[in-house]
This record gives sequence, structure tokens and C-alpha cells, in this order.
Amino acid sequence: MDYNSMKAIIEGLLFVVGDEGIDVKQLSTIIEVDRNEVEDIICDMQGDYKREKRGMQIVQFGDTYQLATLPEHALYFERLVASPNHSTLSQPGLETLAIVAYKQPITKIEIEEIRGVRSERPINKLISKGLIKEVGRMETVGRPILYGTTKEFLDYFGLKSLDELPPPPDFSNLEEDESLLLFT
Amino acid sequence: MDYNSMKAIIEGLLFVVGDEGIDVKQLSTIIEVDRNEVEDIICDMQGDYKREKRGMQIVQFGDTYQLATLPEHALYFERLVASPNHSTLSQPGLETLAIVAYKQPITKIEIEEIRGVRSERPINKLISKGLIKEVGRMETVGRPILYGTTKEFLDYFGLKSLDELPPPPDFSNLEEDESLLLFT
Amino acid sequence: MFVSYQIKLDTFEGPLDLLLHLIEKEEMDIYDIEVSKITDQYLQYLHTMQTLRLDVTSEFLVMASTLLSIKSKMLLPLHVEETDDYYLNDDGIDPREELVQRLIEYKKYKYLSETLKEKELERHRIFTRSPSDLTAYFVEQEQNPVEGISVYRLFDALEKAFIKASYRDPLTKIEREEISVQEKMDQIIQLLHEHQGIIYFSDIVLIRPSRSEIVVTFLSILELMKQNKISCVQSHAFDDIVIHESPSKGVIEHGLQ
Repeated sequence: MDYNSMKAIIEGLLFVVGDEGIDVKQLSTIIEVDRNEVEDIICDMQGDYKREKRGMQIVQFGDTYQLATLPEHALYFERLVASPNHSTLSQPGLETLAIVAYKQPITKIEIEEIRGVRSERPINKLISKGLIKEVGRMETVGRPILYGTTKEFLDYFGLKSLDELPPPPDFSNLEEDESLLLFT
Repeated sequence: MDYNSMKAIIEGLLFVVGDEGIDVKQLSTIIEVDRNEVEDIICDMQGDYKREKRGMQIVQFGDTYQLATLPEHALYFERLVASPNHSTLSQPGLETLAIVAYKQPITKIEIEEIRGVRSERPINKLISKGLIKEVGRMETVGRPILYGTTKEFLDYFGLKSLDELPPPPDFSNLEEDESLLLFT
Repeated sequence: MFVSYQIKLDTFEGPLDLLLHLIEKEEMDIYDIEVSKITDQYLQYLHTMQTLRLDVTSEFLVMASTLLSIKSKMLLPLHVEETDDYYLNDDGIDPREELVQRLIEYKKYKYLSETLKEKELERHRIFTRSPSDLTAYFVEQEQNPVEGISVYRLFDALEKAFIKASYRDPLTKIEREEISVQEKMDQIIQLLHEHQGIIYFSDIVLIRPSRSEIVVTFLSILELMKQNKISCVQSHAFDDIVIHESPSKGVIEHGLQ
């Protein structure tokens, strides 16, 4: 199969999977080339899309790729589609999610200790939205559930991997006068 | 707006509308050029797609345009649906499927009321996996789509009929007398 | 029929959030909290919540007792003499230490949730599409999409969904109709202008007396106080709150000399 045909097939596959995305391994099996080559082709395609000023881009979360529109065209799509993506998370949801993202795996009790309030509802809501999931049990009394983020979490925030999370601020080492500025 | 930007925006629009397609009039309103020009641009784009050996094509039904895959790629889509990763159900998918299975026929709004979150994505995924389908329309304002499980759903779970599903959990009593306390 | 509404004040996620707000408002150093002052303000706030018959959850009460306990520890005569550190206990630990650590930890995640919010909004500017209906491509020996998932897991999923639905906040629907804090703030300022700069709390809530409206009104007042646009006086518990337009702010706004 020639290089351009592979590009076309990958484009077609990315198109049909939509927001579900497709991972390197699947692409590699379907078009029967090895994973590194798949990654190279996609990288190349990302360049093509930019150079040819196409109306879409290939974005990556985890090892999964998907087609998406360009942020600068947002205005035109907002006129047209009520995207299911567009319900934003509530403050309790975001706080809970931030704690899970940075401290995973983590139990409900630990989340509640940090937030200072019961957190069952935001946890359940995040599970329903597919942003966090059970990742195991803690080997202590009661074997509490441990939560972690999902792949959809990365997609939801447009992150390639957890390493792309913004670095946590360090409020503890600050000199007193500096900290004053931060807390105003 | 320059010609290439218009092409990019049209491509983006065709992409997000998916299988519903978009008609000339809508395109004309959104990008604010007249209908003849829209038709010319799309005709031009159809040429680009062929010449550049892209993985998609723009097809036309009456006044409506939509992006579609190429028939010669069918083999790869068959491999896609057969690939093991394509089949895994996420928690939101499983939850949505359970609700459809037990409460069918059911509308999207009713599913969302039970789940407490928007459910467009899991519903679409379940359709693409052949587990649920449109089974009719509700005779109320807006005629919302009713969803039900498919014959394949029964096959996959090894059921002869829906009667073989385990009896649904009964929460009717709890809802009345302060169920809150029980689940804390 | 009496319905116990589970209203939570939007701006405060819990006692830690409220405390951070109070500390910031007073421009205190988080490492050197004036416990006595903060405790008074905290209790006052809880009191106002109760006056408005808003649900004061147990977490708020637990924090109140924590604050009172720290306050009393700090009032105890010191056993250790000749020390610069005023507030050290016998064991050399500042009674505020644990609370400060919790506040800093919470503040960290509150900050991170804000950065996530920005990422969320950024991501929402790009769109994708639903997967295509690929059923046409299913071939004879197709993969079972629910391989390994038993019908009982389906049942479990439904059960979980029902349980979650049963304790979902009954106010979700009302929240959607709520007017925003900003709108309410504008209304209050407008009313103050119309009434020579003095109004009663009861005046503003009587306009539309739904409970969510009360919450929004209350939050608007807190915000206006924070911005020094108004001041409030409540002479006795359960008395009506008198709202004054802040004179200095008025002068600036109207450009008077």
C-alpha cells in the first residue's frame, strides 16, 4: 500500500470513529503497519492539515487520536450545533476532579478530607460523565474504592497525557510577605 | 473572509454535522455568502478531495451535503468494527445501555434524567456498536426519538428475550421515604 | 407538606472555602490567622445562614467547634516563658498549625480547579462528531461488543444509576432558573439609588420570595460588601438587616468632589 493511500485510510478511520477516537494499536492492526510508522504518518498528516489550511486537526489524548475542528472557527459551529460537550462542570465537580487527577489513586474519604465536605455526589457525577473511575481497592479495613481519572478525562481537558496537567502551585514554601500577595 | 478560510469552515461544518448533513441555505447563512457561491465552493472542494486523494468525499442529496467515507475503504471499516478495542464499553456506555434495556422505549431526555448528565455521546456510541436503535417517536412536542435494544443486544448477552433480564431493582419505596439517609 | 431543601451556597463549597474567603477579605496572612476575629466572623456567617433558614451542614458546625477550640487554646496562659513565639503550646506546636495546613492544601486544589476550568473552556472551543453508524460494516463473525460483560453487570449498572438518581440534588431544576448574582447585585444597587441609599434585606427578598432567590440575594450582598459598595447592620439576632450604600464608593462613582 502506498503512503498516500495509508493517509487516506487513516483519515477515513478517524472520520468514522468521531469523538470516540482510535488508538495507535487499532490503527496498526487495521492498516497492517507497525505502530511507529502509524505515529509517523499521523505526525505527517498533522503537518499536512496545517499547511493546507484544512478545517480540521488531528488531536491526541493518551495514545488515542481523533479529528476535531479548529478553535478559531468555534463561532461558526456554535451557531449550528448544541454540542453535548458543552455542559461545563460545576465547582464541586471541578474541585473533586482536580484532587483525583493530582492525587490518584485516592479514596472518597481522602477527597473529603481535603475538600472539608461530603463528596459523594460530585464523585458519582464524575463517574457518570466517564471522567473518573474505580481503579482498585485499598488494602485496609473496609477495602475502600480507589478512584483515578479515565482516558476521557484527558480528552475532556484537551490533554495528551497526565504529564500535561498544569503544575500544582506551591503555597507552603513561600516567605510571608510573598504569600500575602498571593492570598489577596 | 478569504476563499481558503471559507473552504476550511465549510469542511469543519460538514464534519461536525455528521450523518445529518447540512443544506446550502444553512451554509449560506452561517458563512454569510450567497447560495450560488456556496455551491461553487463545494464543487471546487469536491475536486480538491479527489485530486488530493483524501479519505473522505462530499456527497449531495438534494440540497443537503454531507461528508462520507470512500466505498473502497470498506474493508478497513469492517476490520475496525471487528477490532477488540472498538467493542469495550465505558461506564457511561454500560449505564446508558442498562437504562435503555430496562426502561425501553425511552427518550434521550428520560435517560438524562436518570443519569443526571448529558448522554448524547454514550447513546451514539451504543448505536454505532449496534446495541440500541431508534424504535419510534414519542407523540409529543418535538416528537423525540425513542430508543430500544436491538436483536443483536439479546444475542450478545445470550438472552432469548428481554424477559430473561434479571428483574429490575426496585427503588420505588426508597424514593418516597428519605432515601438520602440510607445511602450516606 | 414540609420539604427540607438542601440548599448550599454557591460560592462556598464548605467550611474551608468560607474560611479562605474570610481570611482573604481581612487580608490576613494565612500563616498568622487572627483566630479570634475570624472565629467571630465565621460564627456570624453561620448565624446569618440560620436566620435565612439555609441549611447549615454539619461540616460547617464541626469547623465552628474547631475554631472555638483553637481560640480557647490560644487564650490559655503560657507555660513556656521567654519565648518569642507567643502561641506555642506545651508541646511547642502552634494550635493553628493543623488548620493552616488544611487551608493551604485546600487552596491548592481550588487553584488547580480554576486552571482545569480554563482548560475545559479552551477544549470546548473545538468540536468533534459522533461516531458513524457502522452497523453496515458488521460481518458474519463479528466481535461481541459486550464480550465479558454479564447481564448481571448490566443490572448492577442500572442499580447504581438508580441509587445516584435517588440522592441527586432535588434543586437541579430550580438552579437553572436562578438569576445570577451579578444581576441581583445590579438590582440591589438600583434599589439603593431609588431609596436614598438605605434598604432592608426583607425589601429585596420580598420582590420574588423563592428560596433560591434568597440565596442569590444573600450572596450578592456578601459580594457587594466585599467590594465595599454597601455596608450592612443587624442590631439583634433575627432582626432585619439594614443595607446602606457605602458613602465613599458613592462619591467615587458619581464623580463628586
